Order: sequence, then C-alpha cells, then structure tokens
Amino acid sequence: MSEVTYKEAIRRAMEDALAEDDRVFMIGEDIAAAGGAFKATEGLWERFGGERVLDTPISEQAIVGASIGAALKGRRPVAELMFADFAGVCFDQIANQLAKYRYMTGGQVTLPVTIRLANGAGAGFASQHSQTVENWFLNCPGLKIVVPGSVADAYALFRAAVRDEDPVLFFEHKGMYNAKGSLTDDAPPVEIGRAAVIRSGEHVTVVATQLMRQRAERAAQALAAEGVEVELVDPRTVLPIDFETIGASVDRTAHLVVVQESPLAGSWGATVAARVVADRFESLDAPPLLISAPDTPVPYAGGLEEAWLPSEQRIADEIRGLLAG
Amino acid sequence: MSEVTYKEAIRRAMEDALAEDDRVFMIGEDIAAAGGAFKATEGLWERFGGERVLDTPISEQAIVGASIGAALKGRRPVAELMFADFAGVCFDQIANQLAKYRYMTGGQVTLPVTIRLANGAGAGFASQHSQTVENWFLNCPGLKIVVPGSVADAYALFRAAVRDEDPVLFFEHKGMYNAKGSLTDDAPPVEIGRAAVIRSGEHVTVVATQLMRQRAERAAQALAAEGVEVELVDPRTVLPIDFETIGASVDRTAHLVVVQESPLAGSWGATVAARVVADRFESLDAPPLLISAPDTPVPYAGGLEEAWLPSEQRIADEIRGLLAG
Amino acid sequence: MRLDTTSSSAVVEGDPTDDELLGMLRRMIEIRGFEDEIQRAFTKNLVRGSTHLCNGQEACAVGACSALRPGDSMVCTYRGHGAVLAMGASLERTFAEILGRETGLCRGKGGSMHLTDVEVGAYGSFAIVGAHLPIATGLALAARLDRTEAVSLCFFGDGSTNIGAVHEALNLAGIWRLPVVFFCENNLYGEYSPLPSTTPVEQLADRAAGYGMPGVRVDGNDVVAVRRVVAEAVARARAGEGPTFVEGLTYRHRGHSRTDPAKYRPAGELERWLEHDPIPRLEALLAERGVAAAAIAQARADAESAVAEGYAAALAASAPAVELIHEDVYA
Amino acid sequence: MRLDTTSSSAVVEGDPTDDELLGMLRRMIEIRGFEDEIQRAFTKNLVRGSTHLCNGQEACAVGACSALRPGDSMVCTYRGHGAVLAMGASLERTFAEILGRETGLCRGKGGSMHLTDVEVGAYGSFAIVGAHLPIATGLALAARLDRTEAVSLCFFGDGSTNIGAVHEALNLAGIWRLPVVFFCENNLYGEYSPLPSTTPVEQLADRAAGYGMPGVRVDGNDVVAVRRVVAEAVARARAGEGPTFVEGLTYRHRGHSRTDPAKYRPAGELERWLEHDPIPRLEALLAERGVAAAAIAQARADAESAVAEGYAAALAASAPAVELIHEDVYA
Ligand SMILES: Cc1ncc(C[n+]2csc(CCOP(=O)(O)OP(=O)(O)O)c2C)c(N)n1
Ligand SMILES: Cc1ncc(C[n+]2csc(CCOP(=O)(O)OP(=O)(O)O)c2C)c(N)n1
Ligand SMILES: [Mg+2]
Ligand SMILES: [Mg+2]
Repeated sequence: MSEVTYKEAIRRAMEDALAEDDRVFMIGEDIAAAGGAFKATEGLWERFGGERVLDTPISEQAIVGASIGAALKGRRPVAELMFADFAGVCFDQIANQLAKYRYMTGGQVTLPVTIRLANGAGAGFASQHSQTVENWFLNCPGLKIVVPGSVADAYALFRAAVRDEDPVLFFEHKGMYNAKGSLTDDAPPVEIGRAAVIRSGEHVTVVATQLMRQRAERAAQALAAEGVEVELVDPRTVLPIDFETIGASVDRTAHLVVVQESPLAGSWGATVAARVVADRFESLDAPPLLISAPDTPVPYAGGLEEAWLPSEQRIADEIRGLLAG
Repeated sequence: MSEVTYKEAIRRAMEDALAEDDRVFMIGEDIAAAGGAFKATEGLWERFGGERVLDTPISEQAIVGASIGAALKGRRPVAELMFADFAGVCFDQIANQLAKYRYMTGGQVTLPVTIRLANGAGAGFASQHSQTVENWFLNCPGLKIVVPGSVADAYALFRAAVRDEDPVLFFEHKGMYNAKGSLTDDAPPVEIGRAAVIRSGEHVTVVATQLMRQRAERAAQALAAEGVEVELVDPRTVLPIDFETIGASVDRTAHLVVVQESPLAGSWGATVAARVVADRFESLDAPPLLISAPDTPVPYAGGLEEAWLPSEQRIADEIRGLLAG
Repeated sequence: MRLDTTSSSAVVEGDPTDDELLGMLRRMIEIRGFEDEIQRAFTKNLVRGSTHLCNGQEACAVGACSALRPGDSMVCTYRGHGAVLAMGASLERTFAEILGRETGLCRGKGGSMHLTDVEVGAYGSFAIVGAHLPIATGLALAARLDRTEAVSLCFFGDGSTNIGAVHEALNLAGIWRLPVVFFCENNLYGEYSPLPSTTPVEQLADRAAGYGMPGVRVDGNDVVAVRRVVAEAVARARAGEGPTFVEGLTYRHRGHSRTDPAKYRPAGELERWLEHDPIPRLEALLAERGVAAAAIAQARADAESAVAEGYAAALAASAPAVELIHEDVYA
Repeated sequence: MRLDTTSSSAVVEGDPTDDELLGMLRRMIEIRGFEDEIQRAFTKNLVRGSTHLCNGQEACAVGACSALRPGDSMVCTYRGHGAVLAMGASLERTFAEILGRETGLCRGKGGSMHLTDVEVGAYGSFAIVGAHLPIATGLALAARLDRTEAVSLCFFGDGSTNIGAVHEALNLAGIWRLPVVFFCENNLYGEYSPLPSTTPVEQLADRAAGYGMPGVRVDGNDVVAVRRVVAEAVARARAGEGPTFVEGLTYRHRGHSRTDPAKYRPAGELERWLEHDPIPRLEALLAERGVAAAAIAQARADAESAVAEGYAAALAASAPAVELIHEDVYA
C-alpha cells in the first residue's frame, strides 16, 4: 500500500495496463516525450516507446477516429483529449460513431476504446476549460462514462475501463490531480457501472462525484459532529447509473441529496433524482434536494468561480435545511 | 386563418422573418435553389436572392462559426444544420463558442443566432439521423432551446427565435413536417421560455414535446372517454424550462407524467421530473411517471423503430397504471 | 497531382486477366441491378428513410476493391451499396438489411446507410459526411502497429472534402505515412451543389500535396484504370510508403437520394455521361480483347439471376424480433 | 506561395512614417513589458489557470494590426495579449482582466485566454484551438453583406492548422472570396511539438493553394515586413479580391504556458532567435533611418511607465461582485 496522488494513480494504472496487454496503446497530443499537458503520462513513452505512446497533431477528430479504427482490428486504444471541453470538437466521433457503431452493425464490432478527459472547475481556467463534460454524453447509450472520485477509484476504474469491451469515457477531475490517497497493491478490481457507498449513515443519502464527493465527505464529517449521519454514495459510473445501490440507500435513509458541480438541466444528478423518486417515491420522507451550480458558464475570477462551485458549507447548510424542513 | 403543414408554417415564418428585417439571412447546405434537404426553404432564394439565402460547402463548423461572426456585427443569421444529428460535427461551435461567448466577454456581445435542426425518429433514417438532439445541449447555459410541437408553435416560436437577442436552437421534428394544423394571421406572439397548456384536465399532468406531444394528445383523448382528464403541458422551450407552469399544473392534478422519445439519462424529461418533484413534493399523490425510449440508439427496421418509440397505446396504458396504482 | 492516362486497351503488368475482368463485369452488373431493385423497392415503400444509389459509379467500387486482398479493410459512405457488394457481401443479406430483415447484414438495425460486413472486410458505411476518414486512418494504424501489411481503403465523395474530419484524417495519415488509400469518388455534386460552387480548387487531387501524399486523378468510369491506380497505391501502402489520394472522376446516374429528380443538372450532362457508362465500356473492352460474346452474355445473365434470387430470398425473410432492440448496445 | 523578401531598410510606399514606427515600437515594448509583468504575477499566484505569453512575437501582432482601420475586426488565440493590446485595448483593463478584477475588459469573467474588447475591434481571444477561424469568416461575411469594406484579421498558430475548423473556415473564405486576412504565427511549435512532427508540409503558406487563395510567407520578427504584407492583403480584401493566408515566421521566447521550461527546444535555438528579437531590430531600423536615439529612448520609457501604471491601477481594482456570476448569460 502506498500514499499517492490521484494523478500518480492514473499514471500507474496506465503503466500497468500497457505492461499487461500488448494491444493497449496511448494516443494524444504531447503525451509522449512531453508527458502530457497535465504530466499524467510521464515516463510511459520512455518505457514503452513510440509505438505504444503516440503523439498526434492537434486533431481530436482524428485521435478518436483513429482509436475507433484501431479498436476494430483488436487494439485497445487509450486516447487522451486533454481538457474535457475539447470533446466538443470531436463530439460526432464520440456520440455518433463510437457510441453507435456496435448497434448499427448489429453487433459485428466491439470497441474497447478508453478516452481520458480532464474535467471540472476550480482552477481558474475559465469557461472553455472547466466544464463537467460528462453531462454532454449522458443521452448516448453505447458509451460508458466513469468519473473517479478518489485515488483508489482512479486506479481501479482505469484498469477496468481498458479491460472493458465497450467504449469508456474516463473523466479525471483536474482539481483532484494533486489530491492524495492510498493505493493498495491487491485492491479488488472495480466493476464499471457500480456505485460505492463511501460512508454509511442512516439519516440522508448524499450522491456526489469527484470534487463534489470530496466536499460532500467533508460536509458529512461536519454534520456527524452534530449527530447527522450521512450515507455518501459515489455512483462512479454515470452512464449507465447504478440506481439500485442509490435506491437501496434511500430506502434506508428516506432522504436523497444530489451534489454536482454543473447546472441542473440535463445533468446526471437530475437523472438520479428523477429515477430514484420514480422508483422509490414511498421511501422518501422529504423532497429530493438538488445541489447544483448556477445556470451559467464557469467564470474566471477566483471569487466568482469559488462562489459558483457548491461549497462544503453550502452542502452542509442545505442538508441541515432538508432535515430540519 | 389557414390550414397548413408544420413545414409550411416554418417556411412561412422564415419568409416573414426575412421580409421583416433586412439583418436576417439564412445559411446552410443546399437551402437556396434546391430549397433544402427537407424542402423547407423552398422559394426563399427566389424571393430574397443569394445575399439573404446562402448555400455553403459541407462545413457545419464554418456554418455556425460564420453565423456567430456575422451576429457579432449585428446580423441575425438563421443557420440550417439539416439533420439535427449533424450538430455533432459542430458541437464545439455551439456549446463552447455560441453558448459562452456573451458570458466570457462580460456581456460585450449579443448573439441573435437561430439554428434550425431536424430532429427525431420514426421515419427509418437509422441511428445517425434520428436522434432528439436537444438533450446534448441542455447543460449549456447561454443557449435557448425550443422544440415546437404544433403548426402554430412552429410559426410563432420561429418568429420569436429570430427576434430573440440570444442564440436559439430551433428543433423541427421531421416526423411532423407533413402534420397539419391551423395558422392564424393575428396569433399573439409566443414567448421563448414559456410552456403551454394544450389541454386542461384535473387528474394528471402530462408533459410532452413534438411527436410525443401529438401521441400524448391522442392518448389523452382515449383516456377522456374513460373519464380520465389529462392536463397536457408542452414546455415548448427545454432550456430554460418553465418549471412554474408545469409545477402549477401538478399542484392541481397531483400527478406528473413525462413522455419523451429519447432515453432517460441526461434528458429534459429527467430534468423536469427532478425539479418539479424537488419543488412540489407535497403536491404529488404518486411517483412521477417517466415514459422514455429504451436505452439504445435508434434502430432502422420498421418494426423495431416503432417499438422503440413510446406509442399512444403505451402512454395511455402507463397513465392508467399510474392512476390505478 | 498526376493524371493517369494509360489506356485500358493495352494490357499492363498486374492487370486483371480476362477471367477476372469477366468477374468484375458480373459484379458491376450485380451492383447496377441491386440499385435498380432498391429503387423499385423504395417506391413501393419497402425501404425506409432514404437511400443513395451508386448507379454509374460501379467501376470505382469494383475497380478499387479488386486491388485488395483478404485482411485489408474498406469503409465507405451511405452511397456504399456498391462498395460493400464489391468486397463480396452477399446480395441476399445486403438486400435483407435494406429491407429491414433479421437476416440482414446488420440484423436490420443499420439499413441502407450503414451496411457493414466485417467478414468480407467491409467495416462500415457512414452517414455523417467525412466521419469515416479518421476511422479508415485507425484501421491503417492498427495494420502498422501489428505489422500485418494490411491496407485500408476509404471511399468518400467530392463534397465531403470540405469537412473538418477529412482534413484531420488526411493530415494524420500523411504525417504518419499510414497504409491508407483515400478514394474520392468525384461525381461532380455534393447533394444538389456542383463542386465549383463549394470548392475553390479544380482538381481535388491537388489538395493531396498539402498532406504530403501523392494525388492521382483517374477516369472513374474505366474499371481497369481504377484498378491500376489503386493497385499501385495499395502497393505503396503495403511497402510502408504511405497514403495516396486517388480522385476518380465519375457520375451518378440518379439523383442524390430517394426521389431527387436532379433538376439541377445542366441539360445533356446525364446523356453525355451515359455514353461513358462503365458497364458497356467494360463489355466493349472485353470484346476488344477477344472475349467471346457468349461469355459476356453469361456474366450478365449470372448477375441478373443472382440479383433476382437475392432479392426474392431477402423479401421472404422475416422482420427482426422486437427483443433485438435491446441487444448490441454493449458487448 | 510567395516569400516576401523586400528589405525593411528601403522605404516602400505605404510604409509607416518614422513617427508611426516609434508608436509601433512603443506598443511592442508595452506588450513585452505586459507579458513580463503577467509572468511575475503568475508566479505570485495572482493569475489563475494558465497563461500563454507572446514574448518574441510582438512584431506579428503590432505589424499586422497596424494595417487595420477603425471598423475592421480582429480575433486571436489564448496567446493573444499582444494582439488585443496592439488593437488598442487599455493596458490597465487588460491587466485587470487577467488579474480577475471587475474593471477588466470582460469584468473578470474571461481571464487570460478570453480577452475581448469590442470597442477597439478585438472581438475575442479563443481557447479552443482553431475555433475562431470560422468566426473570423463570419465577421468578414457581415462586412461583405453590409458592404462596409471592413476587413477581418485572424491570428492563429502553426499547430492549429491541422484541426478541422481551420480547414472549413479557409475553404469557406476561399470559395466566397471573403475579406479576411488569415495570419498564421508560425512559432515552430504547437505546445511541445515541433511543426515537422505534426505537419507534412514544410511551408504552411503552401496550403493556401488548396483553398484558392494566395499564401505569403514573411519574416514575422520584422515589423515593417509584416505590416507591408498584411497591408497588401488588407487592400486585396477591401477591394473584394478575397482572403490571403499569411505565414509569419516567428518564435516564442518563453515556454508554451505557465511554467513550461521548454526543454524540448534544441540547444542554441532560443539564443539564435533572440538575435532576431523584433524589438532591438526595430530600434536598429529606426536608428538606421536616422531617428534620434532620444526619441527611441523616450518611446521605451513611455512604454515602461504605461505598463507600470496600468499594472498598479489594475492591482488596486476590486474583485467582481459575486452577483456578477448570474449576469451576461442571456441578453
Ligand atoms: C456532417 C454532414 N453534413 C451533411 C450531411 C447531409 N449530406 C448527406 S450526403 C451529402 C452530400 C455529400 O456529397 P459527396 O461527398 O460528394 O458524396 P456523394 O453523395 O456525391 O456520393 C450531404 C450534404 C451529412 N450526412 N453529414
Ligand atoms: C481543440 C483543442 N485541442 C487542444 C488544445 C490544447 N492546446 C492549447 S494551445 C495548443 C498548441 C497550439 O499550437 P499553435 O497553434 O502553434 O499556437 P501557439 O500556442 O504556438 O501560439 C494546444 C494543443 C486546445 N486548446 N484546443
Ligand atoms: Mg459527390
Ligand atoms: Mg505554434
């Protein structure tokens, strides 16, 4: 067991995936000698060489398309799109080609493609480099979307993504790259599509991912001191979503809170709330609480961005309000 | 007052918008002499000429970008993207540029751009030409998204879109192009962002758009014969959504049903259910009912696509189940 | 840019034998018959959505695909019935797909615009203009990484050369010298727009220089010429010398799709092109080479009956079971 | 492709006067000082996210923008501080934007990558590579439709030429002969990748031919040469003769962004380019033309104090009120 950063966990997962299976290769901009814009691929090119770690021109459509094509021939590409927002320039390749290819061909092809994207706000990169981009792709069945929210999950979910026979969008929260956590050598593999109960509690089920999971965890600690026991559930995969685990928790706590760092419309959080309420209406003692960011793009200035993101304080306060209500 | 098709209503709205305001122009592929892939722009080039109705190369990023640029200089472009699915190839221009431009510049620019997209399934165009694409853009504040579900709305919402100072994605359901309805010359202007109560009823609020609104309306007629009075609400704009009108209806009926021709995850329907339940939990006598398409791409074969789309029968049956339950 | 001007009358090393040419003739007639049948089926409402026929362009499909060998791959567009059949897909299953039958190549889920038959190396028909060029590049990348010497052949239209994905794919293939043959079927129109109205270069093959690859223009209605040019490009690709951009000049006899009457064509244009119809041209070449008229007639008869049988069998097949909706989303 | 080889020593018609040149020198020194100040602020954590400095490329920004007139427009990239200042944006408000102050050009909402000042014709800095070329084309389209004779100037980098949006925009501008000047600042690298590793042509201006427009290559560190080439392109555009692709050869003195130490550069490369630093070059030219040393020194002193004052004023401004979050989403 070792104490590593989220970024190091991902780097290590990539290294182990490349070592485990010759079919795996990495493709992206400046990921080889330069080690990636976030330095997450450092050392991989040195160890595995230019046929396993490929630098490309600035051509995201070609990056994703090349990954699809190589996967058709049995390769297992890992494409890096750098800032997740850049998924916009290759959206068609992901949503129309990668997601639907198997279906359109009646199952003739499998597409074990993993796409890495650096997600999220908080670091001052402004509107075009700060989104939680997973919400763009939720209505695209055929994709699997994972959003690791801890060091251990980052490692395990990456390994699972590369081993998965289906396309996986792997969102790394760039605000967590330097967050530390422990990584055990013999951790059990994590299944894509399964939520994790991060913390058990009887009073309220809080569902959150990535940066918001971190904040919700701290809010839960503060609330525990007041006798409020939060059950914190991280869906980890937001497509498809593990409604079962979340729902079972709500059956026990009778309260559902969703925390996300994006606007509500079209979000995974709205999807969770809609489905859980539809399935477990009778379990709920109170309306679901939706803690989201404002309905605006992400602003640049420090004070604005800080206020834009749901804070630990806001999370705790709104949960108090819900339980008091 | 005249009886016209949905397509003719849109054609006429374009003609009237072009006639009303010299700043309006149309841009897209084969929209001029050819009259558009769906023949919706027929006659416009003949009347207004090549500087008001512009044919482009097959370059959707350039179409949207050129519209943005022209709008910066005070023009009011109407861009046609043909099948809505093609929004994938210019997603960045819409979601990252058009939607955020005003915000990123601190309000220095306004972008009165209207983008027309032919939406939806039912006609056998298969996976890449049949989606309800509005769901891709819900998490993009800065955009307004309208989804006209009747002849009158198609006309009025188009006029409102072109007059609006903000970017509007105008989704036309291609399965409705030949549907007929009446168009009055003195119909009041429709405001973007306002839902419409299509049919009043006391037992259940059904929220649906476009093709599903048509089917829900027929289902409501069938149910009325059994004494069940449906209140049918068409949000008409799915970003931002008029939660007030929907919520007020739920306050009366105590039952919420959402019908949509897309999978649930990340949909406007999930957003409606989540928000309405959060705001009006106490108003509800039963869990919200979510009627969606299966979590798959759209299949080609007639029998498959028919079964994929929620049918009038399924809508009626599920509502019966809800009220019986 | 190089213009291929070799004559098909003179036999060149590597050219198909007379027997091979008879096979190619048969395939071209099958494709023509297939498209005609689909057009009839469409007007009878047996084909859903839209359909884009390749009548007149058969020499591109058959000539280019004949230069491939097993293990190579091909991707094409919604106007791809001919290319998929040229790779060897079954007439019956291709018909069945477009008719929406469970026996279709894609179990009835893809339809006219998405014909795919991985077994014969037809990795897909794509309905979003230009989207498949990056994928063709990836097929070539796999060949390079796996050292299989396989080649990736990619058909696309003249109109599609102005979309971003095409540019990115050509550039990537060029800089990595990948084994791809980009075959641009220049049929003069993208939908209803003539090429000069959308594209400020006269010869599309000229754009190849901007991607560091050779560009060759060929008479796309001369199946032997197409075969020669593509065979050379395939040989270069296999030898690790990188991609080639081939522009085949051709013409679609029918409108863009469905019931497009193609009124935008100048008077006489279709008629002039019909004089260069690739099928009679190949028949004339065979006659010139001394192939017996009976053999040519036999090829035609075989093709026609294969089409008729394939169509009848496809029509008789049943629609996909409704449960199929839920299959094939995930592996 | 044409290589501009006129010498800046010989005065050519339309060249800037000595006074204008002094103004351009001052502007270039301001930009240099601005970037240095931002770098210091970044290391003090006063700048958030990332920032991309243009030290070494000032002649491109100032030379090209000096060829514009009021009513024209300019768009650029995240490496656009220089271009926005060259258009005449206030030093104070530009600093304030990057420092996240309410007095910033964009009220603190845009930051380093999104500087916009519509009043001076700076229509935006864009952080998605290539995304602004279609927008530049639209600005030009409006000029055409409105018959204003306005010109749209668009800066972009060498690396961005391989992304799809760039291709689409160049093609559209070419086929419609729009009044745009595409100015490619070829600083040899896209992020950490040298151009030859991503792009299979040696001269980017060669790609212009594929879009039916002239391509010109110019020494991007010679402000007079840049001005001449762009002035000519602007004149063509105003005259309705269509777009031009200008490739300015230049070099960024610093790394790509933030604290990139630029280790990927071959030894000696930076030093060689520092010998061609555009600022000393312009000072030398002014001296050669007989401009008094005192006037040159004065320009430098004015620039330096303007930067210092602008920075101080920006630092003293307050952060945006939190309510601003909700403004500027819709009109
Ligand atoms: C991204 C995208 N834009 C537009 C279309 C609509 N469309 C289908 S075919 C076509 C014309 C393509 O022309 P070309 O590449 O010359 O091929 P051809 O049809 O002539 O074979 C267009 C515009 C599309 N399918 N995808
Ligand atoms: C679509 C997209 N892909 C990748 C990036 C990340 N990125 C930012 S700058 C850059 C390099 C651009 O190089 P170039 O065009 O030469 O401009 P320069 O930075 O040298 O001025 C890259 C890859 C981006 N911002 N947008
Ligand atoms: Mg064509
Ligand atoms: Mg560069």
